Amino acid sequence: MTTTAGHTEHMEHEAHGEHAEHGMTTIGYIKVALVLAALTALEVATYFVDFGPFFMPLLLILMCVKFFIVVSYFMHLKFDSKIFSFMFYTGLFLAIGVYATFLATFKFFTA
Amino acid sequence: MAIIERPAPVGAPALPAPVTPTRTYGALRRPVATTGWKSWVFTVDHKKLGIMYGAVAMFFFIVGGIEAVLIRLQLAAPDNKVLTADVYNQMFTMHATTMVFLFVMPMAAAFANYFVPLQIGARDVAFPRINAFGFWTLVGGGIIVNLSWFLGGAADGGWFMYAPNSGPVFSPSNGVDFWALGLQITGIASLTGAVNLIVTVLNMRAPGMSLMKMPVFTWLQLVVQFLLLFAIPVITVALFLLSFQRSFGATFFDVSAGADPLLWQHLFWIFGHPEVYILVLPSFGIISEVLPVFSKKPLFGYPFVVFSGAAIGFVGWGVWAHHMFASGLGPVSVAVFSIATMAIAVPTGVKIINWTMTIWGGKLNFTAAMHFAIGLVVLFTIGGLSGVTHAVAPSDTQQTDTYYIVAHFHYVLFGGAIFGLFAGFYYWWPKVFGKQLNERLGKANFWLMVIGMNLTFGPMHMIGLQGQPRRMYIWTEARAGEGLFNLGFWNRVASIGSLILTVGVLLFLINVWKTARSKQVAPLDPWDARTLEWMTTSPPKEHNFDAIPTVRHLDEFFHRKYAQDSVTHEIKQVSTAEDIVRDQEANADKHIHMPSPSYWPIILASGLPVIALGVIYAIPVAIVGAVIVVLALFGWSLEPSTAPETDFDPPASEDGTKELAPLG
Amino acid sequence: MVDTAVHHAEYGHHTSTGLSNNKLGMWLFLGSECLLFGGLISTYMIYRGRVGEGPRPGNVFDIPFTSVSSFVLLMSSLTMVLAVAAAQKRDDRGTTLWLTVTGLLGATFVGGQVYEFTAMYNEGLGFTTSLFGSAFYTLTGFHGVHVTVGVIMLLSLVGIIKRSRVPGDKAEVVELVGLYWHFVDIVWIIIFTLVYLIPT
Amino acid sequence: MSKWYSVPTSKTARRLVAAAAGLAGVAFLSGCASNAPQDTWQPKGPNAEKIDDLQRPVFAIAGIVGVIVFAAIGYAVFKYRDRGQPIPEQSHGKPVLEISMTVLPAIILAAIGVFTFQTIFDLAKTDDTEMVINVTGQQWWWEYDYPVQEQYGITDPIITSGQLVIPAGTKVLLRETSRDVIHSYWIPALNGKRDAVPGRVHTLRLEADEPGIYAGQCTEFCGLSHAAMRMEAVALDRDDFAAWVKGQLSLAASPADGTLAKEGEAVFLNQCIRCHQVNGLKRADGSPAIAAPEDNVWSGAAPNLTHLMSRNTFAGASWDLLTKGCRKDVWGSPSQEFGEKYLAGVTEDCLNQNDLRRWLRNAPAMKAMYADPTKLEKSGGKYRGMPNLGLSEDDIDKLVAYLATLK
Amino acid sequence: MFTNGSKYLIGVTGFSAVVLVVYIALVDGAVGGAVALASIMLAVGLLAGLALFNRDGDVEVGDTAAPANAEPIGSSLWPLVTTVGIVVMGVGLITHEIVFLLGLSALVAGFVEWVIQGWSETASSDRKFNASVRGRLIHPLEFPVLAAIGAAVVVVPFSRIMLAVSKTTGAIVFILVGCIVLVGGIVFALRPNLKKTIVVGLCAAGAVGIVAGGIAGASAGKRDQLVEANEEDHFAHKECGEEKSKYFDFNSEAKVSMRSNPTATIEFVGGKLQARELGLDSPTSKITIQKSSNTSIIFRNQTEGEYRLTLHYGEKKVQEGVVEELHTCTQMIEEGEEQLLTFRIDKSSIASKKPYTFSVPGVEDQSIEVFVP
Repeated sequence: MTTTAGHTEHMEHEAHGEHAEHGMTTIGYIKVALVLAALTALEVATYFVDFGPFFMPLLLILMCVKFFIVVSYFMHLKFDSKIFSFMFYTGLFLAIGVYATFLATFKFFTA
Repeated sequence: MAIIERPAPVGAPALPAPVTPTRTYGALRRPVATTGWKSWVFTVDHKKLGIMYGAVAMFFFIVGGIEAVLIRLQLAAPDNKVLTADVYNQMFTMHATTMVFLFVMPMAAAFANYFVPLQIGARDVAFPRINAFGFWTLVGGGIIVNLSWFLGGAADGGWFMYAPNSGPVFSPSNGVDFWALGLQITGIASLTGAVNLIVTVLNMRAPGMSLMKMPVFTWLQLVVQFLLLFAIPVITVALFLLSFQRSFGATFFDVSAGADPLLWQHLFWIFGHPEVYILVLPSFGIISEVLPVFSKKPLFGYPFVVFSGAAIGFVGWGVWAHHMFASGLGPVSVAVFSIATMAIAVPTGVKIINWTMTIWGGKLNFTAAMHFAIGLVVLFTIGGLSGVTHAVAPSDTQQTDTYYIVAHFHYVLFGGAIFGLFAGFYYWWPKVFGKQLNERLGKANFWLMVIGMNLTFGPMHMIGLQGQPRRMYIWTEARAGEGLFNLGFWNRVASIGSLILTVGVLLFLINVWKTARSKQVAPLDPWDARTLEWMTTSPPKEHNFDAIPTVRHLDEFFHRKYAQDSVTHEIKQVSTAEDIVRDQEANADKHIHMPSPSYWPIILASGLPVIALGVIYAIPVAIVGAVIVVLALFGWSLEPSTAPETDFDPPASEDGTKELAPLG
Repeated sequence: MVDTAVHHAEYGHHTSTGLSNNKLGMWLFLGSECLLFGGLISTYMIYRGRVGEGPRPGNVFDIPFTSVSSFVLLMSSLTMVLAVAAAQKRDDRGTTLWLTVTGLLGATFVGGQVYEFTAMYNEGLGFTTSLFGSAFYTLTGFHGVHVTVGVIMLLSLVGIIKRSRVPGDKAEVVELVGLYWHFVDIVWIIIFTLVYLIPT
Repeated sequence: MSKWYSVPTSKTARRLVAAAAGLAGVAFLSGCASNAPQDTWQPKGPNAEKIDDLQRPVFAIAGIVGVIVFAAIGYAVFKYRDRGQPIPEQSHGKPVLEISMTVLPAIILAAIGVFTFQTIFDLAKTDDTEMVINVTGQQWWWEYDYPVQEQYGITDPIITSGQLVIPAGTKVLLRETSRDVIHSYWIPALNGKRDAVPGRVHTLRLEADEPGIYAGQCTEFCGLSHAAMRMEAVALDRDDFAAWVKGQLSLAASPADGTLAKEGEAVFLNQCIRCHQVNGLKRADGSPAIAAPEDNVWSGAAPNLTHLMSRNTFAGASWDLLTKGCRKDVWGSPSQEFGEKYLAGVTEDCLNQNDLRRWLRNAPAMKAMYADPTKLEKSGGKYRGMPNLGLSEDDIDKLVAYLATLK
Repeated sequence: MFTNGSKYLIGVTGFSAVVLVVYIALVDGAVGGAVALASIMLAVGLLAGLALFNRDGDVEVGDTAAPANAEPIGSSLWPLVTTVGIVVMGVGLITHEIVFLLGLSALVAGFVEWVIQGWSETASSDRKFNASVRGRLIHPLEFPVLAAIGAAVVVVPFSRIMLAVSKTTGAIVFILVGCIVLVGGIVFALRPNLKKTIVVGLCAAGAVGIVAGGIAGASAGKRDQLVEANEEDHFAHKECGEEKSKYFDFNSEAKVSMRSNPTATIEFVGGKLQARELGLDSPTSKITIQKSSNTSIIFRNQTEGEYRLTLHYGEKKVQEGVVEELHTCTQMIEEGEEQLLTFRIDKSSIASKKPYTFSVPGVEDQSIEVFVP
């Protein structure tokens, strides 16, 4: 499975061996940074403005969006080999799954 | 150890004399020695490191074994007084810690280090200096953990070190501090090793070796390294919390501050359960190599073994709470984890079936390695089935923390992990040292170990089901029951068994000693093996392969030796190992650059125990350690991975001494 | 940090996957770090409401200040990515410039954290005051140590580049440091939301 | 080459199979064979029976699977040993076989899973509770506290230790917690174990079918004397239980003046009262004597000795208060007579003077405890366990006489 | 055969060993100093060992004695740094220990650099080579130390400034500093041909600015609120009365995160107080709590308004004649919120004159009796 992936990755890598072709220009980076800044501003706004029941989900969604923007664009994961994504996301989702279960055993189940 | 002190390797090509630099080199010239102690201490060669890993692990196996025998002597009679309660508690804590962290893990790392690069046709691992660092870090961690014996008593909270019993009030000696810091250090070793081996397996494979053409041992090691990569940080967090509490007054496990002792249990077992597979999967890998070779058949269902290995690795993350069925998690958690635990029995069962089917219809050759491999299948099955009985949570509440559990995991870890490692010793000894271990002694070794192991751990099933809890420094006649076959009887049998087991292990050491003294050289391919590591000299040259092979098949080496007659469908030998190696040497790669040895790994590694001692005794010492670490890190980063051109072996083509090693 | 088995003759930069060993290693390390920070965050999540006799999160947190902190760290991610881009264009001046800027922004962040800890300590939240205190300082302190290590890496990398003492591929070294730096940033994104913005 | 390591391999096969099968058989049989007090296969109450009903089939299935696997391996080892046959076909497996061999165990396990699920929730029920007892663990003994429950005659709370006394045929709910480290409460004949965790309360159902005494042991490693932290559950029928409650509610009477026991009371007031409470005990000035274990012991508790002689063990149920013969008489009595014998308590003739005196002379020498006064720095000067009080033989004589009056 | 470099290092090692012995003999119980001296000795000893181990780089090749054509030894900064260090140390002895430590660091740094420079200059006759020898040894130390100093120049002064100014000003200062750094970067990036002197000048101005600000901040001390908070230590004593407390109830928070298996849950429902003990299904007004046991109770307010739960558990004799009432409480919380209360009761309620109770301040006739056996 990964073997074939490995080979295609290899070709891809050759294709954008020149890093300038990562699909991002300086302006692009600045735009991404501005989006991130705007999202952070929105997050901070929740502290001052009451969002009612949307408060929690909104914050969590914003957090995830920011996270994945940084990972995808600044860390180039979107443009880089899928193997890197596999390495990182395995760790990330394993962490989320395991720790969420672990917290759940504290929160919900009593006896 | 006899392992290290081998004479100049037989069969290795004479290496060129070290090149004298053309000009005066200043301080910290790269070490270039190829002989003598410097060539070992500063080496980055995966094979030398593998041997050193093995030697250190063997040392700790003996230490852990002595601890085990002392435990059994104490339990040989009711209200016995061989050990005091205090010493006994230290003894079982350190027995488990030593066996898990300082024997099985390093020994598996020894095999991984030595054979993974060879099996995938690489010249070395991806990060040779990190490899050396990992080894020396392990040594440092092992020393710190065991130093506590001489500095006021070892850790006494059990290897699981449940809070709050591990807190400063309940464990007032420094033992737990040494334990926690030592394990953090060995954790660093495992983590760096994991990164290194994963990159090696993914990036350094010989041309044509796709993932699904990789030997199973390499595959399962890959799974193990992923488990380590993700499990070590979890225990690191737990140990950090514990160290912060003990050394800096944090309140993480202080119940009077409102702490929840279950936090430690979760963190420990989130690490602890994958750890079980970290211990046993390498051995599964070893016997998945041994069984096919001595059955003259490929591994049955290779993709199933690979995927079930990966599945075990994955599902292994979802079952940790089965160590906590009695901890009071609540019925929902217990039910969920109970079912998940049963689910993991399926991929494990798949492996047993595949091993059985591998020998089914084969042409079995009962060497010592094969004995151990089949022994593993049988004994592990017993351990696996007793495992199913306590996957059933209500049943587990009767069995957990009794000797039944001790029996279960010793069948899994002794019958599984250690038998696999022994199979590996007998199978790969000729590869590593160019000499075969004595087969006759080997079989005696096997039978003594099987008998000893079953006498030691078999009765523990009975002891546990009759209600004797674990971790008790004494047992009493009053609770032993009536009749001849009562709990006391089985305790005595177990103690006798442990002595037989000791004799078995001693036999192995005698075998090693005899083999080291023997002059008989092993043939190039003594077992008619199937994988790449046998496609070079024994022991392999520093650069492993004269020419990197191109891989076309799973079991490439076998397919180079044998071919199927297209008419009769009979399988016939078409070539010998000698031919293949000779052919390789004739077409040797022209210019082989190997990474140079370095001082920095061992310096960096030596800084860590200093920090640990500083945290325990005086913070200024820790600062000195930190300075060493920073210095070494930067020295390392500024150092090119290879010494300048002049330090290299001369290009192979100019090497006049290059001759075929005497074969056979 | 930077280490490779050199097999120039056979491999050059060729590996089975075509990917650099160092970068693969770095990503693996980051994957592993996810579980480290996950453990610390979980510990904090369990203990944040357990204040004993000490202050609660709401008593000591200063959201406007922390928001600025987050902005600063976010902007340092931008400058870091600019440094990486410059390094890939073989522009040493740009690389060192943006590395320095990133390092300084990082140092400001650490300075802010030193201030925050001191202020909180004065307000009654010590490391040993309560479970909340222990868990909070451990989590943010761990992150702070990561940032500090990053700052020292960035600033010394400036010196190393100026002295032309980079072993191996300069652009790749900058990229690796960059990956580490961004990771520290994304951890802060999570901490900012889960620790500071969402009250118990 | 193959001659080089030839060993009679058919024997190898048979021996392996025989060893494995024999082992499984012995394990299965001996589990129920001998009469160990903590045997996990001899349920004496509905909760343990539920577990037993679940685990017997599971063991049987595991055993059968084991035998099949060993038979297959044994057959292969015997049949396919190298007898000069040609190199076998290099086949890489049969997917259909593989998949069916994966599905089969999955189905078996799913079936076990269903019953497991059911039993887990059955055993966690708390809505049918008939009686509540709070159980507190500490290094290295158990304390039981019976909250007021008028229907059983418990008009005032009862504190006791070592032996848990329950009415037979009654659904008792234990609420467990701990004062220091994690302990685990386990009476194998009545139910599985449940950890007593400091800062948390866990529940455990107990119900005994018949009057009798059921042994148990702390099963979570709890430090130095973990091995000596034992306990018993004593089931009495309703009437006997009511009598026991009545006895427990009474206050200790001061011995008559001039007796040895009276002198013992003075020794007690001088030494033991620092930690051990005796309800009804008064100081010389007539004020009630209140123990203050929280000032002396890390866990902040020491066993209440008001009715010491109504229990027949002491020091964390590590030693018997009864002499060997009397113990045998009580433990071995049939369930109809058991209540009467237990309620008789420890009479003068039955008192195990030997162990009790040894204990008073130097407790830490008998049971490992952190009682060395020089090593209490980390616990703020507080003991963990009973220290050596340095009593004279004379004092010990008096004390024993006094303790014998605490019925 | 020792080179000058090795001799030097061995000499220094020996000297520091002597100093260490003298120090231990003369100064009583000063662990810090001894450790510092021991570390110096170890470090220099290590260097000496390394030098010997490497035979000072193949001494046999020659030039143990400086050849005639050796270039004259260049100027050195380090004697000056060392001297300055000594002076600053002296000043520090009089003024403040931080100054002393700064001086000590300068002294150690100058000394180490001096030693290594001196040693490397005698290593061979080739200056370039000598420089590379020095680099191999000292760069791994120089780079991190300089980077750390660079970071500290920002971190320490900046945090002093932040501590001195008010919260709002602090946030603005923080933004400003961030912006200045960022804008500076952008300016330098857009003007690649800027003169080096200007760049250096601007950077130096920035550094001087922040250090000056830091010194000003440090001398101004912490802002008043922090000083006050530190002195009053609001959280050391809970205020459990009926009124809302200024500090203790400030920003009270209202959810119990991740807590299972508490001893009991106490609810204030519609003006009535009731307890639910874990494992018992019906609510009660009497609960049992184990003596000397760390206990957690969840308090849930389900009545309109803000209430707190207070536990009274007897009295404690502070000194002869002075009795202190023992109580603990939650913060004041609004309807629908809950809090955790963790406590430990050491005295049995039997021995107490007053009953132990849970109650809600301001609400009469509603209490839960606590029995502690």
